[in-house]
Amino acid sequence: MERIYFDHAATTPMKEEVLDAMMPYFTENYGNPSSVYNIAQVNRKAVDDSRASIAEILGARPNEIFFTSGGTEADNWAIRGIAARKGRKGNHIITTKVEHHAVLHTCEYLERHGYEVTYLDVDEYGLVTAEQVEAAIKDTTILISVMYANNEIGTIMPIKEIGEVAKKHDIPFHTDAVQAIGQERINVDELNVDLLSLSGHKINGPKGMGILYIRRGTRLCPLIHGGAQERGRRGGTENVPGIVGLAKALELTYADFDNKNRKIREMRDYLIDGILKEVPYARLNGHREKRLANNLNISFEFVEGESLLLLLDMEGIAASSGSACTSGSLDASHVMLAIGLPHEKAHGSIRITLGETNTMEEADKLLEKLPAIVQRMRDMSPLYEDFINNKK
Amino acid sequence: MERIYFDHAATTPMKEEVLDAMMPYFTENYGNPSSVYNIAQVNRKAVDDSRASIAEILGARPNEIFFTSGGTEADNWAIRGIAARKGRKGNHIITTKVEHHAVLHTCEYLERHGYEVTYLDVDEYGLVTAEQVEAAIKDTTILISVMYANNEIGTIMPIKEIGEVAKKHDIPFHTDAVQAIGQERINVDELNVDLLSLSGHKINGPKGMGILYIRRGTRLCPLIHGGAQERGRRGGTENVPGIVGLAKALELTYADFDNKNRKIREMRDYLIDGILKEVPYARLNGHREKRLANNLNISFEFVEGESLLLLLDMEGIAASSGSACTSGSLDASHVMLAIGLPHEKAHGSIRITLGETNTMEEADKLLEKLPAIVQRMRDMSPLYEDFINNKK
Amino acid sequence: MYSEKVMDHFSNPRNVGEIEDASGVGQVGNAKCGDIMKMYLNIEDNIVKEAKFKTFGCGAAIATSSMATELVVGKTVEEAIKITNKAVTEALDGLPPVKVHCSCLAEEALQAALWDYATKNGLEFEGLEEPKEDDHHHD
Amino acid sequence: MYSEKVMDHFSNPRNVGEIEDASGVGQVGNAKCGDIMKMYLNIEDNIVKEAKFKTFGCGAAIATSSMATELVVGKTVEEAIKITNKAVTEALDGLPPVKVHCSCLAEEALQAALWDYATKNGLEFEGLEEPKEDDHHHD
Ligand SMILES: Cc1ncc(COP(=O)(O)O)c(C=O)c1O
Ligand SMILES: Cc1ncc(COP(=O)(O)O)c(C=O)c1O
Repeated sequence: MERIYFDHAATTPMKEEVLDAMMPYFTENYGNPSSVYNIAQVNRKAVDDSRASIAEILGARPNEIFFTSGGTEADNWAIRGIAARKGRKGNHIITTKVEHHAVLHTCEYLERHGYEVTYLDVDEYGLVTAEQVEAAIKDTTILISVMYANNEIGTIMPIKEIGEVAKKHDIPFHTDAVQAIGQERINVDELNVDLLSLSGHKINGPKGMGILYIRRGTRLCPLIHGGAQERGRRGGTENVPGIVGLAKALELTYADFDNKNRKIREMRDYLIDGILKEVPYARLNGHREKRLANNLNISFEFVEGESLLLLLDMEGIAASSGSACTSGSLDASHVMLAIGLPHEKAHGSIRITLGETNTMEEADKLLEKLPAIVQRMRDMSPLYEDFINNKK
Repeated sequence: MERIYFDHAATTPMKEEVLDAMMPYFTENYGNPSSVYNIAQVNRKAVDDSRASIAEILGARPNEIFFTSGGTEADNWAIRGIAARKGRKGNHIITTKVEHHAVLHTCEYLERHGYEVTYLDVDEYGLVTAEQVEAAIKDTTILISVMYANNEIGTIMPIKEIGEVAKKHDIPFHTDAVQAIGQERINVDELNVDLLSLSGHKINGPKGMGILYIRRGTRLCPLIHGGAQERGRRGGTENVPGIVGLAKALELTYADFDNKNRKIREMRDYLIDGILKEVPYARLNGHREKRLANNLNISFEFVEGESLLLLLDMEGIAASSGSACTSGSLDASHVMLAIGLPHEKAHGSIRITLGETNTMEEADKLLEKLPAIVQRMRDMSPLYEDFINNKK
Repeated sequence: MYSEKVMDHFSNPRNVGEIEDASGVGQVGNAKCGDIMKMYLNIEDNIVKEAKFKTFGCGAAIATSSMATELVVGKTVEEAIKITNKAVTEALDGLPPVKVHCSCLAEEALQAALWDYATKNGLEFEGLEEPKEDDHHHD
Repeated sequence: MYSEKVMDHFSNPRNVGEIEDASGVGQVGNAKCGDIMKMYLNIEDNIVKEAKFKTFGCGAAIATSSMATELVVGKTVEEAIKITNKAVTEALDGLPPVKVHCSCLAEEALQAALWDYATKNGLEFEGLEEPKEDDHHHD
């Protein structure tokens, strides 16, 4: 069966060019970049060049780019690194209710260890405002962490405005840009961010590789102590192929960006319009415009998301309901609840996230299959039965 | 020029078989193991199978194996995870003066945050005894962390005996086995360890991959909070190719182990005897018998290690002086000072670490080149000049 | 993630539907947990003649509903009362650990339908208890 | 890590050796830092005619020693005093950041040798100071 992959927010296939770039560093140029001898020089250079290329793309300096084992580590480091700083002026952190678990669970951990965290409410589209952030600031606020774009509903936050508030109050500002990086052009200075997290595997790059951008002058403790790698701020022998692959993936992301971005956005809109037209009792979650180019998230009343996914999967279509990372959990997504969906609708949402290799034929196949699948599940649903009976 | 690699303690070339095992998971089977749909199942299975295979080799249960981004993260997690535990009975940690920086710097960080750390002295061979450990235990001791084998001088610690002491006093026991795993057979039950760190790139496996073994019932906080991966104890989308590669590397390490181990040990002894015979004013650092099969570390009086490395490098021979991770530092190695070497001898040591592809021809080349190189540097050394003048 | 049996019962669920004027109807679960099961039974001469269900829920919830209806048909009420979630799960060749609670729902829906039958007919059966409103309130 | 110039001066160091009855000798550094430099100068008619060195140290230490001896020969004492670590480093096309301190040692060894010459001959030069024992004690 021909397989259609519509879950690019969960992870993406690594591009052949990325693998090609990594290949020389697996078995051939294997030296430890920290070593003095000749054969290690090519590895050190590969790491330096990768760092420089990434810095340029983000509008940063090379020594502001730190490699991590993924977006999750970058989020943890940013938050706990600031929190652990000695001589800090307080213990208060501002974040939102819709952050990724990498941020939320880290904040909850800190709460158990004597920190105070404000989780800002979002509106029905999943948005916070810069005013909300400003209103939450206290004398003791040491960090503001607001995600660039939500991984479930694709809502894009007003990062630039929040950055201005943070700057005005001289509070370090972190943004989790893991989902945004493939869909938005990012410049750290324009955004006024001090800390920014990225992940490789969301942009057709390697898994287990991420970045924390740390603005010069931002003081934070290491999360992973060890050797002198990453200028003493993140220990561990460098994953050279991973670093090279990540830099390559980022370069490729921004090659012909506008063109690819426009196409994906068009496909997204085609699918949103098509699904809402073909399937009754469906609603789009998230904001219509302030939305990642590749994300659509739709709730189908009376049915449960996992069953829809399984039936879609039987048709060869891979999608997701909520965050793939949390599929082990039984609770409805915290994001769905935060935007005010009642539980049964929260459970009945599916997320489609597009990639640059998806085609209009694939979009049409989804539009062809989805209405019947939803109807099939509704025919089995006691909630739908009640609804129909009440209408009669 | 033909290149000879004698720095397997710094890092190792990845084996072709390891790369082959990883290849299907880069561009083809790229799904997120947490996803429900079909195409992700092969990834989930790959992760499960890898975990099971690693567990079997270590004599552990699959749910005691946790994947990390390397040995450094595993060390950090073990120590800080235990330290952060709520309701702990105290704040005292016992370790040694010769640990890797991943352990030492983590302990120093904890000291700055209100913990008490005892750094046990070692003897002239780099050994601590179980008695020393026992004598250091207090009512408040929450963790004992002693490395399995030292990365610089190759000394193997009495882990089993220390494990018995830890068990008797019911204190969690961590060992950093990053250097040992390729040279010694390891069974977690025989050793009485509760936590054990491993790294992929030291055993011809992938860089950026490690393991923390956590004995069932050992309570520790996560270091990296996030999604439900690793049963909620280590967030972050799984590095599937890395995990598969690590499992493969471990399997290959223990294939024909005794045979390979004996050969390496013979080559090591041949080199130790040869160098001490050919070069005057040289001494072996570390223990003659309680020593990793692949490690020799020799101090050459009156000369500095880096110069020796550079001259060896010009002959195509890659070796190391102290830990490659710390080459950014200017201080003499803390291990060399801990075994009581005066500074000038501490600076003048080189480490040769063998791998299974090294040949006797390569060993002979080293024996041929080294004496002249050392002499050349001595002729340039004011310390040697003083020594000769004093002898006259 | 799911066994072949589960996928079979999920994709071709047996006995989906309603029974008009059923001898017993039970609904358990709630939308918060993401699973709601409604079970209809036709009971004649103390034997379950027919079983139907409707379920809002995940793959495991639907498969266990389907399997529970299969297991119950032909049983006496006394036998039906003894059908456990364990039996349902085993008949499906097991469930992933996080999904095991779904099989509890199937057992509970069955019990609720049997309770409904018993109350309507003024009968009492050993081991049959009133469904707890607290845990899984009907909506 | 090192420039070609550094590697050239490291692998073919100029002016290695001792000068018997040198006009000035200076030794700086200590084994703790891992670098010791000893510089010998022959000075005639206020001109540095010959320079030799011995160094215990890393590649950068040896290369800067070598370069410093090259730079100093032919200079007047006044000019020699003005040779800075920056000049030595630049003549080597730079050094890695962690190694820059080695070039300080070369400057200091030169100053120490010039100071020795000045004291022996009862001369005073502007800008020439006694080497600090604290920082880099002779052993
Ligand atoms: C003893 C020891 N522990 C920990 C580490 C760190 O391992 P990694 O480089 O995988 O972070 C190393 C090697 O660098 C080591 O030799
Ligand atoms: C918004 C967001 N933050 C962080 C992460 C974690 O990234 P990684 O899987 O690289 O640890 C993800 C994806 O899982 C994400 O979507």
